[in-house]
Amino acid sequence: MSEVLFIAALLLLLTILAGLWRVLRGPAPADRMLAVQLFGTSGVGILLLLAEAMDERALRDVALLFALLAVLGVVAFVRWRAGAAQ
Amino acid sequence: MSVATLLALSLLAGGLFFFIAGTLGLLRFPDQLCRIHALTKADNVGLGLLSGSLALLSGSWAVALKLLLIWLLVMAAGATVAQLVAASHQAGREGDRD
Amino acid sequence: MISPVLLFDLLLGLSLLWLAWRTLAAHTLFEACVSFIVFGLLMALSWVRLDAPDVALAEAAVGAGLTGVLLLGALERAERARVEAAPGPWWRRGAGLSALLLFLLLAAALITLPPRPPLPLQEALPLAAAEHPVTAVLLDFRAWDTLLESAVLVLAVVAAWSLERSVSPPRPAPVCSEVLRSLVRLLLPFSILSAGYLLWRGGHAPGGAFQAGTVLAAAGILLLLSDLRRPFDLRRGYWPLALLSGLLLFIAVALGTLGYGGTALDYPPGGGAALVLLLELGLTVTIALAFIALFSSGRSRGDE
Amino acid sequence: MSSALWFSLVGAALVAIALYGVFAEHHPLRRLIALNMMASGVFLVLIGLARQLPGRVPDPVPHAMVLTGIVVAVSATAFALALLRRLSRVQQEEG
Repeated sequence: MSEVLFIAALLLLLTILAGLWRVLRGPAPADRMLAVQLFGTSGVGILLLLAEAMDERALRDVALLFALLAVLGVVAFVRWRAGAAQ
Repeated sequence: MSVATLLALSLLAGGLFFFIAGTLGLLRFPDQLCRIHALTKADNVGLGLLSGSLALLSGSWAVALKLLLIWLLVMAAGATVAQLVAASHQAGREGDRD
Repeated sequence: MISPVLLFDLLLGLSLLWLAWRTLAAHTLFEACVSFIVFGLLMALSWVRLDAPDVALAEAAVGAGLTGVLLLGALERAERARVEAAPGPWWRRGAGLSALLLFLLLAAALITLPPRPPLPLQEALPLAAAEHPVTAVLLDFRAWDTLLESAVLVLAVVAAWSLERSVSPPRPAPVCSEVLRSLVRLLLPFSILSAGYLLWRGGHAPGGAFQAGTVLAAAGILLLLSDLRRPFDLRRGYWPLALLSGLLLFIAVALGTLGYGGTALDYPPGGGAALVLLLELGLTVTIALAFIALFSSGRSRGDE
Repeated sequence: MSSALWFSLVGAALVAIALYGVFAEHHPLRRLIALNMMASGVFLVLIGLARQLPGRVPDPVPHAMVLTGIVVAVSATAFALALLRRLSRVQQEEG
């Protein structure tokens, strides 16, 4: 079973990389920030898969922190945009 | 293979499908805020199916509850972030910095 | 066939390197910051693969949360900073060559490292004041290091404060969206709950003061960013005392144990667990407040 | 090759890439990011070495050191950013 979970995690990592390639080639700043949010979701998915595959329950706490704090960067970004627009 | 495992595997496959579909969308349609807005939703569905699958696999109520909590948090954050960034995009459209 | 586990690790490592390169080669400062935030996310996954859940927890809070906020917060100012001219091609070539040399040296050292014998630490662990090995190292075996670390934190805050203009009224914040506020209202109790949970778990499982402190700090910064709380001056009232609490508690415990048993920070038998919990509590408060202070310094009107 | 050794080597490469960045970049913020990256590389080497112990349990001492290191690195970064703000302000006043 853990092999299957690792393959799933590998696929999610690949989706992050594919998305990253797109993002780094440069749409507008807002798109980039949204994409970071999207990677956060995939990161949570990978952590949950690894928690089951590696039988390490602390990883679910890591995923919880990701979910709680993912919004921080975006909020800072929005404030930066607001400050720069003034 | 038990019914629960089979169900878990199909949920996992469904979750992965949504993640991959979202990424393909990101690759195919760049530059459009509304697309990515829709993509975050695809991701959230993907994470939901994934959590369901893992909850079945772990077979523990405590784990299932924690997975549900994480999923709800991610969805709340995702919705808010999409709204915030869209608003900031709207406001900053005239003088984009990049 | 290569196993999926190995493939995952290979891909993760390669993407770290690629992202590092992209961060340095980014065209705009904003791009560099965003790449670095994603880099932090992948670092957290690497800690997981190296069986370091404690570090992964701290990285999730710091790398994916705090560092991004700090960098993006400084971006507006940094973009306006005048910089010296770009170094010439020969300088770049020299830098590249020395970087390559450094890598080769490090890699050779890592590959030829002889296998290490098991640590004597394993035998001492049952005697420690905390069940979880990392917590035992941090707050028992090497408690001195942690004492000095809390001193470093306080020092960083004092140094950042000294760079600021003196009395300046807080900058009126731009109006923030109601959606964000309701999210923060939702996230805040969860953050505080998670911090408490991590602190409590630290004694016997991954978690502890570092992780709890950074989560609390992130929650506080979110509170400030969403304008739910007016910016407050941590230099006034009882705040400095709270900021110092970790350091002061540490010094008090060190002096107490010195008087009791003759060796500073050598806990009396039976009392170790309680003292460690007390120290962790103080350390959590110090870490959280120090990060909030570092984040909000330089954000008042006189500075902008 | 074990995963631990692989991640240690990645850490070493990160240190080297970041070293190049510190010398070849000219904007202070980029240098700061490069320094942070170097710290990550060093941490990766340390944790990789901790994993190479015989037996399944990694050595907790490097873990504790890295935890301390992460906190100190963030406070150093925040202080450097405060310095950067001050620098930009002084430049602005000089005109």
